[in-house]
Amino acid sequence: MTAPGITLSGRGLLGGQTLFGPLTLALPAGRWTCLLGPSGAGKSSLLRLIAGLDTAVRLEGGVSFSDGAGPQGRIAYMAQTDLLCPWLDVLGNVALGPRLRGTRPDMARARALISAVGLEGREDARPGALSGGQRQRVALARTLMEDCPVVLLDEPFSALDARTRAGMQDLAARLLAGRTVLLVTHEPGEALRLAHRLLMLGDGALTEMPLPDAPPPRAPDAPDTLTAQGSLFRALLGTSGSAGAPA
Amino acid sequence: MTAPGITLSGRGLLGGQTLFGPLTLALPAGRWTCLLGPSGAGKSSLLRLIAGLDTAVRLEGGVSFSDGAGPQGRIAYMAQTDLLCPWLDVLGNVALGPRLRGTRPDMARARALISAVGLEGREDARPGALSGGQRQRVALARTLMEDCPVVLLDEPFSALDARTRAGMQDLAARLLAGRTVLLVTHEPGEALRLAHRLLMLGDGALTEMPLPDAPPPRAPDAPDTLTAQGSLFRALLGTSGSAGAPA
Amino acid sequence: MSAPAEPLVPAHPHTPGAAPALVRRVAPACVAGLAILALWQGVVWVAAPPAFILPGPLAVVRALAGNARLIAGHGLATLWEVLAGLVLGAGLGAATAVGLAFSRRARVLAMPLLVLSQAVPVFALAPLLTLWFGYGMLPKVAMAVLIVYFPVASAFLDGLLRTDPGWLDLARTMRARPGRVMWHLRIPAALPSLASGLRLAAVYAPIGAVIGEWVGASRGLGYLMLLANGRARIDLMFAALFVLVVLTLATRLAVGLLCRRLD
Amino acid sequence: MSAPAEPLVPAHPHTPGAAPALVRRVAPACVAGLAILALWQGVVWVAAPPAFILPGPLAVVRALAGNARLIAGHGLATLWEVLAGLVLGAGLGAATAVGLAFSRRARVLAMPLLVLSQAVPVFALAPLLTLWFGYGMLPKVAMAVLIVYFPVASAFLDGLLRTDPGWLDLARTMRARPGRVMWHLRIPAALPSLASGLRLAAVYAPIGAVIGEWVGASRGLGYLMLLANGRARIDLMFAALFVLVVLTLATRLAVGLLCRRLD
Amino acid sequence: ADHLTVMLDWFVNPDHGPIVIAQEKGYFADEGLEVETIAPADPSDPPKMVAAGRADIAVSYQPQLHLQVHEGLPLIRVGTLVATPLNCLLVKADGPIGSIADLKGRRVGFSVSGVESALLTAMLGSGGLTADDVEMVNVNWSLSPALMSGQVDAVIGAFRNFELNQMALENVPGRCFYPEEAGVPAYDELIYVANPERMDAAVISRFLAATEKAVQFIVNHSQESFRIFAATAPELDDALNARAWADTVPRLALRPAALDAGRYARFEAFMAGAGLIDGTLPVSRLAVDTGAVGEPAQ
Ligand SMILES: Nc1ncnc2c1ncn2[C@@H]1O[C@H](COP(=O)(O)OP(=O)(O)OP(=O)(O)O)[C@@H](O)[C@H]1O
Ligand SMILES: Nc1ncnc2c1ncn2[C@@H]1O[C@H](COP(=O)(O)OP(=O)(O)OP(=O)(O)O)[C@@H](O)[C@H]1O
Ligand SMILES: [Mg+2]
Ligand SMILES: [Mg+2]
Repeated sequence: MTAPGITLSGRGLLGGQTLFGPLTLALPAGRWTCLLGPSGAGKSSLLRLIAGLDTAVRLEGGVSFSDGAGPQGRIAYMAQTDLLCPWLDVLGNVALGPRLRGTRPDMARARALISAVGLEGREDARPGALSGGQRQRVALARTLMEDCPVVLLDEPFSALDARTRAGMQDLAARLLAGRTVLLVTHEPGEALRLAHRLLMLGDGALTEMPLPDAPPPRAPDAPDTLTAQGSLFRALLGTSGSAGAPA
Repeated sequence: MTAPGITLSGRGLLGGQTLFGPLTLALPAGRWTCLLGPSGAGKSSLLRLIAGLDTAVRLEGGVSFSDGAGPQGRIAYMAQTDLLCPWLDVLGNVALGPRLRGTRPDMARARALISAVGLEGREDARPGALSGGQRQRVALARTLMEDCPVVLLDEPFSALDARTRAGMQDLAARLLAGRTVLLVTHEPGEALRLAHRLLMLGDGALTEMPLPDAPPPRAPDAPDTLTAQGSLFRALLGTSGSAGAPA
Repeated sequence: MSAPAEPLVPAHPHTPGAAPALVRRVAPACVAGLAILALWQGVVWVAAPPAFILPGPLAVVRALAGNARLIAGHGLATLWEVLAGLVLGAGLGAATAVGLAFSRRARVLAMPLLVLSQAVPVFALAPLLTLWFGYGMLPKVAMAVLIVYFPVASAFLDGLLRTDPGWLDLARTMRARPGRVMWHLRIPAALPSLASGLRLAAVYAPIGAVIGEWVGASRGLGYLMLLANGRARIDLMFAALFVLVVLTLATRLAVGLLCRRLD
Repeated sequence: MSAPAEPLVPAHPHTPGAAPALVRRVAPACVAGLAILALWQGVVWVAAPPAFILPGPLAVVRALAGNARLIAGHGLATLWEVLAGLVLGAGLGAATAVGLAFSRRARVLAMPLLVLSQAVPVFALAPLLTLWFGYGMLPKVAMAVLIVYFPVASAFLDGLLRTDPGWLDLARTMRARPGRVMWHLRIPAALPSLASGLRLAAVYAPIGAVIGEWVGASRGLGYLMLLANGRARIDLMFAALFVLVVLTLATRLAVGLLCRRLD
Repeated sequence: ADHLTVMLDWFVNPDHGPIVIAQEKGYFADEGLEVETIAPADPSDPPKMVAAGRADIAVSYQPQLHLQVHEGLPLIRVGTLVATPLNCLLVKADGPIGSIADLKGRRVGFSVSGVESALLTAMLGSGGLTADDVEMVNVNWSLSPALMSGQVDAVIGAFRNFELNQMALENVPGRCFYPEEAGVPAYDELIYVANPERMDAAVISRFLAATEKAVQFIVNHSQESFRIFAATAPELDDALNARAWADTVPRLALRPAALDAGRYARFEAFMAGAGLIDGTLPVSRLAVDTGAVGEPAQ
């Protein structure tokens, strides 16, 4: 299992209008690419286009994998909503992938992941009995369970408190080392901790943002992380987003 | 319409076990109280108990309002999920409250709120055609439309980028000035910007956290905000949360 | 290499394709008609039932052609009953479901009556119906209404009782009036269930009208079929039956198209 | 002042109360029985239909008591047909729905046949059924199956076609096998619709068995009713009808209890 | 004109010839009557409707009348439409049943009526059999198909003027065993019944007079009367009705109003003997001659 690099290039059309591009989104093989950008810019749509899923956005262009193969069966996708099955317990949700492929799920691994996301002892709970952050962690565990060379994460830590979030970031960074990862996030600090490559989608174009020299995962309180965070934050606040000036 | 103070006191039981308390959660009248805490600590449950909604958590104790009346009809509640109606367009979702009460919705106000949350021109869109952050903003507009003396917000900005988030914070701070607000959030910076009172729910107990002297909304880059943020962040990372040490 | 995602799992089944809805629906109907004829001819060939039990399609087509005006006249009478029954029955059924959704106590009391309305065979009901409604079009429509009513009420009620509790919480904090919650939340959320019930009802309405015609009639496909059956005009009976089946398919198709907007 | 939230809008209707499910369900059934008797007596008082069209409850109770063993014997025969029809029909219906959910083409071809199976009146079908199945229990069960089959298949199929597209997306990226998606996602997600269909079917199964008995029988409540009707023993007919209604209510209740687990 | 609602026993068929012809030839109008006919699908409904006052006259069956009067329905026979039994025990002409005795161990189909089992029992007795020697099956909607396809070996409740012709047209000739030749007292198959508490005897007499004229016309002009009959509705104009018409004409009551009291007493006794009714009622409770002067119905 070697992780391919992925390149999406082209223009995204919504109805008759251009939502983004023409642009080229290159995900280097085996690296974390973080994608920031204002709400409604098209980040989730880009993710879905790479995963080969239907979107309202039509891509005039294409997606290519560095090894020439397609997306089939080697992409793990964590959507912006948790998509847990209410009729399955936590263990069942985490082991959904193998079940759907008809292979025997590695239950020990599933349990280990559940405990890694901090839900040990809740294996039998239904999603309805979990808090928002707990649900998100189950979805994360389900995605990690897939063990795919390409991983697409759409705001995977948005419902977590700072401490749990840091723990999950470490977990993901460790388990997904060497994979091609695309992480959509709104937290500059998170992006700065994890990214090998940091991209901003704004005004329909991609901008590459500078990163500290240290390799990820970076300590959140390292001086150059904090400096970069400050400047990134200011850059973000300056970006023209889709939110109008509050009236 | 004067905003009452609210006090919840007692112990929260889940099954036979204590989830939190005995504790007293006091929301000062007309002030913003921010509640931080690890995932699964019971923040959303506290919110729902105040709103008078069913929860899995049983409160051994009670909720009292400083003016002696009940919660009826004066609480606006924004849940952790957006709860948009897929069959209504943005305008219809924002005007849902008056419709449900059988009063004539103030359409001009609804439109103004939609444009205030940055969705001008999307009034006719169905929730299915919105991005995650756009949906969250519609839910926010719906909550603001209620114009209630008590407002309970459960992670209302979690799906927004930094810039949009700042805009929404300003909007909420302005429109909800003088209301009794309980804001659950995972973002220390957000809490520090908006709180008159900052509480931490952890290990089943509430801890009051120090705040800068300036009145909210505070500038996010003011020196003492940043200092407070740094120390709060470190405090949060030290809190024992429900997420185990990543294996 | 460009790899436009290949669907591994069928896409969402309701995703509309390129062709306009009508064409996409009429073509299947033709295929369906042929399928029925093929099945029919198949049964006739394989099981070889005697012609007085199941005549072949050809004999029936001949009877159809030979009695076209007769059958058309009776068919029209049935069509009106079906339409009236469908509209009234669906309206009453939906109204009942909404009424029952308001109150658990009402459900406990009324559900048995609904079940009763379906459990009583026609011939026990028929004298009562004629006693009350006479012999006009009314008892036939009443019978179609009775038959349409139940699946609509039952399916819609099921949907109304499954409203997402999150919305109900929201409504509660908004101090919503129960009637408004029903109209603005529970009913819209239950429309797919209503559609489910209507699709069933569309199939039952014609047979309801036909049963109504057995209650006492001198018009309609049910009358014609019983008459033909009683007089062993099996070809004529099957010709009328064929028209009934076509009418049922058309009703189902039309209701199906209307219901796509509710899903 | 402590203000434990007062419900402004009814809480989620399925929220279980304190009493055990069985008691909570049996008490309503008794209330329901009384409601039916009250309605009946009411109709008899208000509309005053002659006793040979609708006898009062008292006369029927007397007939019931006087013919208890006779009615019980026939009732038991019908009960078995109902149970067999329900199990087989629901199984076949669910299997059909799953099969059709796989392929749009299959739906286009098979839906008309399903509709056909409901549109053909019994008396046209009866000779064919007896020709194939004889006069034993089989044609009655076949009729009950036929009647149970359709609502189950139709409602379940509706549910299977409404799977949340998010799950299907997830399945697609997981390279799921279509059969597995059906089993692990689409079927569980559609169970409430299946329950809806089963609740309808529970009401139709007994009338299906009774109709099957009219096709040709020497046992069962349907046979007894026809016989009593022919002999002008209206009280006996209504006694049998009463037992049929009770049987239908009991079936509906039992299926309703079973289906709570699917909602 | 006096309005009169007449419920037929079933859909219009040649048995109803006199009523149809009286209507078409204007005999009702001549008597100052305005007659509305209604056809039900269930033959047990019309007497109930008359008893309930929803119709003035019903076409019914004599055996049914005995049952219904005993069950307390306010009904009385006021006239006769077909004066012989039509019911018969029908078998395949080329089948194994040559005599009633051959039915031992066979399967006999019957339709809805409760009387038919009594008729069959009596007929079996004439062949030395009992009811336990055959298996009775209710075949409800399909008497002749059940017989023709071999599902049953005989059916009771078939009408000799119809099912025989029907089978002939299907090239499966049938054969009748006649109840009145096999131990069952002769009876009137089709009669007119009215509610004795509500009926106006004079109006009914005028109705019967009109049908009497119609019967005379039918007997005198068999071909022409069928053409008139068949022209009233397109569905009536077919080969079966033409054949049935010919077989029905000789069985029509020539004197619809005439009452044979002995016939009713004998059948009442037969029914009581078969255990279908408890005790016997006087003929005056069952039938009346509306034209009999100074003899009101009791
Ligand atoms: N129906 C239920 N049955 C059992 N436990 C439940 C149920 N609902 C919630 N819980 C538990 O109650 C606890 C509190 O949940 P709550 O939603 O209040 O947490 P929270 O503080 O809002 O967390 P988050 O930040 O993740 O949203 C969680 O541990 C959750 O698992
Ligand atoms: N079905 C649709 N019809 C029309 N517009 C759509 C549809 N689906 C999405 N859009 C629009 O496409 C744009 C991009 O959506 P997308 O979900 O990719 O945004 P995003 O960058 O992920 O935003 P967020 O940060 O809020 O999740 C949004 O403006 C959205 O309103
Ligand atoms: Mg997004
Ligand atoms: Mg929460």
